[in-house]
Amino acid sequence: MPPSLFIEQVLNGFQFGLMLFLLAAGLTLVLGIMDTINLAHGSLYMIGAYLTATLVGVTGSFWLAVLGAVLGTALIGMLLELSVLRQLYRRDHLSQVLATFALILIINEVVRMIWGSQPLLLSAPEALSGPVEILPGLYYPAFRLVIIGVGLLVALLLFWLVNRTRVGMWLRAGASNREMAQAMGVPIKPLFTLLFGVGAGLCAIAGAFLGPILAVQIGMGESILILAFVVIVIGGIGSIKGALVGALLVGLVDTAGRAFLPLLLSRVAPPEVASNLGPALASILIYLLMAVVLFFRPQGLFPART
Amino acid sequence: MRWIFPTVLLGLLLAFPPIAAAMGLEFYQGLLTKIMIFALAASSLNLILGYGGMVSFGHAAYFGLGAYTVAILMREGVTSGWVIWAVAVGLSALLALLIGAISLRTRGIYFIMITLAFAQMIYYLVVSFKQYGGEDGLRARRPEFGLFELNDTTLYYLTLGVLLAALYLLYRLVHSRFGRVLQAIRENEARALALGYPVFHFQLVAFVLAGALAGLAGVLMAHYTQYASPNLLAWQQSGHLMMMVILGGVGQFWGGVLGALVLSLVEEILQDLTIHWQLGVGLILLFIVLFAPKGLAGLMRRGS
Amino acid sequence: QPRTVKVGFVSTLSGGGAALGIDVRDGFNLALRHLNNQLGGLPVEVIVADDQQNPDVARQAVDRMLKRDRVDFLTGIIFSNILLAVGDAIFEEKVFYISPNAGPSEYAGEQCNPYFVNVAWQNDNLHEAMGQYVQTRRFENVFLLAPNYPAGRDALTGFKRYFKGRVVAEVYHRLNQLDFSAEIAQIRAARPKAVYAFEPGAMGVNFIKQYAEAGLLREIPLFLPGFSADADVIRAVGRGMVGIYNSSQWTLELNNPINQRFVEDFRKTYNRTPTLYASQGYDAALLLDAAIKAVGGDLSKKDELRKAMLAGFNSTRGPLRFSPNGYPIQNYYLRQVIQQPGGEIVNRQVGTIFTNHRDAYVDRCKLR
Amino acid sequence: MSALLEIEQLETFYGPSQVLFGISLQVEEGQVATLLGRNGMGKTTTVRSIMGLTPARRGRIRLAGRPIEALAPEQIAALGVALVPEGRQIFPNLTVEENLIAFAANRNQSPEPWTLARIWTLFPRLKERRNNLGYQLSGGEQQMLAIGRALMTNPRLLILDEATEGLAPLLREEIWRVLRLLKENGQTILVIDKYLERLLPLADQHTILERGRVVWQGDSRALAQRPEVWKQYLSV
Amino acid sequence: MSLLVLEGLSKQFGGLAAVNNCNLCIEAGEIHALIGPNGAGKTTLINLIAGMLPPSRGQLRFQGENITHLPAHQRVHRGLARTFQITNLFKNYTVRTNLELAVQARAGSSFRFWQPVAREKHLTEAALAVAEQVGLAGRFERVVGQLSHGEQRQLEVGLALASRPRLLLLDEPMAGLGAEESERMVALIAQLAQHHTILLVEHDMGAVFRLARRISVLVYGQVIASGSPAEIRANPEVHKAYLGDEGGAK
Ligand SMILES: Nc1ncnc2c1ncn2[C@@H]1O[C@H](COP(=O)(O)OP(=O)(O)OP(=O)(O)O)[C@@H](O)[C@H]1O
Ligand SMILES: Nc1ncnc2c1ncn2[C@@H]1O[C@H](COP(=O)(O)OP(=O)(O)OP(=O)(O)O)[C@@H](O)[C@H]1O
Ligand SMILES: [Mg+2]
Ligand SMILES: [Mg+2]
Repeated sequence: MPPSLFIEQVLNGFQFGLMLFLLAAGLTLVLGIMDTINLAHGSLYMIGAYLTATLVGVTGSFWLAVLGAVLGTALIGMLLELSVLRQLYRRDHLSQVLATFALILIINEVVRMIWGSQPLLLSAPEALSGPVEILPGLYYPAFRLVIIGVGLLVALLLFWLVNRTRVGMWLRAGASNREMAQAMGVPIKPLFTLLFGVGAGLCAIAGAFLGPILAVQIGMGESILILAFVVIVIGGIGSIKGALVGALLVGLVDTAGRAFLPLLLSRVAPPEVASNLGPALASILIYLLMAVVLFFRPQGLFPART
Repeated sequence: MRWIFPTVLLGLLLAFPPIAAAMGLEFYQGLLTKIMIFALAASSLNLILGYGGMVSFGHAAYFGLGAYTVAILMREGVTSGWVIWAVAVGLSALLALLIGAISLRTRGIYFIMITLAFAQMIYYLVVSFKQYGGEDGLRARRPEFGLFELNDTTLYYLTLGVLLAALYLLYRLVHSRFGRVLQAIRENEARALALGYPVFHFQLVAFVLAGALAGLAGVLMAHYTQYASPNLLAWQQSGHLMMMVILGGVGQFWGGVLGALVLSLVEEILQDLTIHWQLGVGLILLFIVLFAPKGLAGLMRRGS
Repeated sequence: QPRTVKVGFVSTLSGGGAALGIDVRDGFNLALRHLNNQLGGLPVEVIVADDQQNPDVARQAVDRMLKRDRVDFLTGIIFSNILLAVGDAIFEEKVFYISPNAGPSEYAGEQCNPYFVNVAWQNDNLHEAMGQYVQTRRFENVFLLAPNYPAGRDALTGFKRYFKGRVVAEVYHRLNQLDFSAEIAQIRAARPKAVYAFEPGAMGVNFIKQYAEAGLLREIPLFLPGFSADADVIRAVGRGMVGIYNSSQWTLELNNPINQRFVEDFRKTYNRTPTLYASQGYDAALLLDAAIKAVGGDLSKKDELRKAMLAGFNSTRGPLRFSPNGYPIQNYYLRQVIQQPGGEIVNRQVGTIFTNHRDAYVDRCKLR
Repeated sequence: MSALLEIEQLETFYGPSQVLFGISLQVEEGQVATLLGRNGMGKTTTVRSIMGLTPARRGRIRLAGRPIEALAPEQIAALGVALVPEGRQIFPNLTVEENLIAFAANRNQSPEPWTLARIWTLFPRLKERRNNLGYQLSGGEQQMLAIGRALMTNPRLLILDEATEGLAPLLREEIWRVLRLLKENGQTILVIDKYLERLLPLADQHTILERGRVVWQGDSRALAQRPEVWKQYLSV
Repeated sequence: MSLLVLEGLSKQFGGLAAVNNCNLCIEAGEIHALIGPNGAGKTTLINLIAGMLPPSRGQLRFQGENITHLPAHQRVHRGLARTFQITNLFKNYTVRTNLELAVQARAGSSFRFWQPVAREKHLTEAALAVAEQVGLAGRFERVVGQLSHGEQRQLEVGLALASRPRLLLLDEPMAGLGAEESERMVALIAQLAQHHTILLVEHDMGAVFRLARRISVLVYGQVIASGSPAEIRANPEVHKAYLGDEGGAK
């Protein structure tokens, strides 16, 4: 295998992984800290992408659109927290599943009413739409490089926020014992609303940057939500580090599976079998990864202590 | 007086096919068949989810496996309905045994996700066999049962019979020693263990039983649609079954049945009224979670 | 008062494949408007349902139409797997299914059925045409790409039926995958002389976009079946598509009055350029109209209806005939995406690849 | 008016069941006061009501003259009430040091506030474990941490609810020593504990609860002279 | 022969040896108290004996049988039962159901899928007998969550008792009890000692010195002293590590 192919595939894995991280980070914070399963997380991702696509049309600038979408989605997220999710903190996980699933249906339909059934068009900014030469002879789409940068930046920021700041300590304290945190003077309610807004904003970033690569369409959040859950479960619920490691693992394994597994299989198995089984195994790989991780570490790689 | 309502209901169910035929309502007979199949699948899930506290997000695996067993065996020339049923239920139980044995090491959300992972693996494996239709699914002709010919009407009665038998089985089960321990484990696992209960075995037995029943539901589904669809195996299907249970009432005996009935009917009715029917479904679900914490069964119990 | 014709229209109207279903529906509706909302002189009632690209949902909708609404004809399905899931139920009720798109090989060969007529093509046809064309261009080798599902595999089989050169690699990816970075890296590393990809619906848009963004379009020519290079994809991808060759049974500039009226009115009504899907929807209605007219509006004469349908009708592609299995016998054209002086990007007919081409399975069908 | 904490006719419910039936008590600035009573008599509930965790349904609570019964727990905490709760309840996923600094403040405007350094001198063992996560501590260390965490907010009123439960004898003595130290520095304290013999010399005044009602109130000398009160309400 | 023998038992949590090469014998019929500073490893030791944690090293023998690798539930059937330091009950069930579950566990054969358990009279009778023994007969149909803390501690002992164990492992039964409730608990334990061997972990020295026949002192996971109450009271090491000057208080 030529080294350039290898490097390119690793970059692909990183890029995919870091986008998953943006989704997974919000999810793991909400789940780990508020102990709330929010299936509508994927809907916020969709809203972020739709807002970006719309704002690009209005402002003509991708970056302005991203900014607007992040703020808008964060606002919508906070409204959602205030109106519905707040009622669910004290309820069991299954009620949360049903309620947030209902939210998915509602948000999907509302988006359909506003934007119609057809996918929206969202393109990378003109300046980033071509490839750049990162190593002699190795070209890589500029936009994807930007995604890698944004993902790493957000990961650092979040890690700092959660592990090094007072607000981070409050959040973790509130996660393990909400009542006691309040008794120590932490204003839990606004803090959780804010956290939910941050999670929604992260979704919007993911939506804005994945929109041009994937598609801006209704239901875009659901299958990727499953992947985000896979990521946080592998990493250990509630841990930013876990989410990052899990996301990169999933990104790399998935890319490697798609890129190399069929090749590998075709060397060892008859072509008929290989071409049947290759794509199937590639699709299975991340689930296999999760099952294996959980078999040996039933709490994920970096269990956050609560 | 308590028996009047069930007896009338059962009478209506028994008399429905001839009435439907006379009035040109065959479509609704089919709809009822489908609802009963989902009621069976959802009730099996309710056993582990509601009574056992095991939130399996992979129940579609058994459901779909049952359907595919019918399709594949018919294709391979096995046409005896009884044999097909036995094989399908056996395979589903075996699959549940494997998945359960590994998954029951984990708890909580990790359990939800690992059961999902296994179901996804089954999904991708099944669709990778091109000779079995791949993503297109596979035709599943109706097998021979010897005693009767399987048509839409006999299938209706067959499904009704299976559902009633399964519900009776489940009823006895949850009120038996076994059922009580299962629920005790859900309430406080560490305590149950300290009392001397082999927690893992109890959970696994329930898990396998639920898998087998879901497999049977899948068989009926294949008889109903005459087609094994990969969608039966997909995670959305698992989610759908879960929604039925939660909507109907987790750990409430009639939860699975009520959930299947109401969700199917709501979908059916709203779909006819508006293209934005999912909005209606969402609002109804949200309303129920917020105002009926124990699902419809809990609501009805409170009402009566 | 004459009875009405009830037509059930089940199609993919939401999700990634929605563009296709919407085009077929709009084409079908346009034809009805041109026919004064009548088919063969009978007033028509169309019942529309969205299958969400989900076989179970489709099955439910079809059941409702057959058993509750008692439709006379069904049409509209885009994807073969959906059609295969509901076909048996339709044929069992002895209701005709007029396919405006999906053309699975199953219904062309041994399992062919008297209640099935396809006004579009057999699934392999456009790929066969492209295989033939790439063969005549004498490319040394080619890289093949398709989603891993039966239609994807059939597509590449169809291509290879006429392309005799070397296949560098035949890569199948997950259905409905939207990020092609891994596959594109593989293509770049394999350095083939040409790429042929079957990517229906949203997959096509994304693949072509990403292929262009990776800078490959200039280095390795990309060949596509008409599905992946029609007006809908062009709208989404834009300039990146200029130069791409593709195959189609229908083109914008086909010179007959029906087509000219169709193209003109479609543009006027829907404010966009019609695609081959739209033409197929339009033709489905024309076929129904011709057949019902031929039996004098007596829908109980099933045999005569079938005979009338297979006898052919005047379509957007001119007179269209059918094989005994219900699939069309027709020409396949070469098209190229070009940018017109005004800046508009269109798909222009540049040649004919096959004339009066039949599908490869017809001989296995026992129907006469 | 020098009472820091005033409670009047407090009535508190858990859902439908009433637990407190009109509790009244006062704690003067700089005093150590106790709440005594058998299991389940409402001591913890009283404290939870003061803290706003289980808000009182009726009655008034004033902190330095200001009504606080309608405030949220975090607002009450911000006014300078700190709780060492029943069962320690330290934050298991924060390190020892984080447990201490996360809520640090000078709510008492104390000229000589509690700082990390002072806590380290008070509990040298905690300093050794400063980077350990809370759950890794033994019961006694957790108790020290809970006390330190409360002190770090420099409260005007410090509340200790069974701070010695489950502690080994040696550690219990350590806690009493610390409380004496605090009192010498003028800290106002409300304490709940079952070791009456240690509380008598420490505290200035006592309140005994029986089934959610105050049945006896008075200072240490009065209590020491009334063994029949002990017998009846505390079974000692 | 000793009822329970611990040979070189160790439990490592990462770098921390919570129980470190611990040797201990429990004789049939005695009340053996285990005391030691907080974090000495007492609860960990109970968990090891009950089978809720696997040991890192060492052996456990119960009635001569090596039970080191026996799962927890099988140890219960051999005659080992425990209480929890932190109350651990079926909170949403009644006292009756809690006890019936315990009785049923002892009776084995819980894989009965058909008979309605509600009709099994002998389960109820046995449960009621235990309830009387621990003084909860008057609370038989109460939901456990509504019981007072002290009553819950009594039920905690009752559950262990219902499995008719040979060895009863009591982890701080007095914790959180007031003086009066403690007194009652001491009486109950003394009464139980007539039929059961008891391993008692407790910080309430008054209770320990009144009840125990033998006392072992655990410090940093190791037994530093073992002997009669008088010997332990006199041991200066024990005073330094644990008792302070309270040992002589009562
Ligand atoms: N969450 C609750 N729900 C219902 N009742 C409760 C709850 N918490 C406590 N109670 C009841 O309120 C009463 C008083 O409890 P509280 O905890 O205040 O007692 P306490 O004096 O602190 O006792 P202890 O010495 O055991 O800690 C008890 O009868 C108890 O059963
Ligand atoms: N799961 C665990 N992981 C890591 N360390 C643990 C774990 N469980 C206990 N420990 C540590 O092992 C040591 C012994 O704990 P254990 O609970 O056995 O003490 P104990 O003697 O029962 O103390 P106490 O009297 O406070 O109940 C403690 O330092 C504790 O922090
Ligand atoms: Mg208390
Ligand atoms: Mg302990």
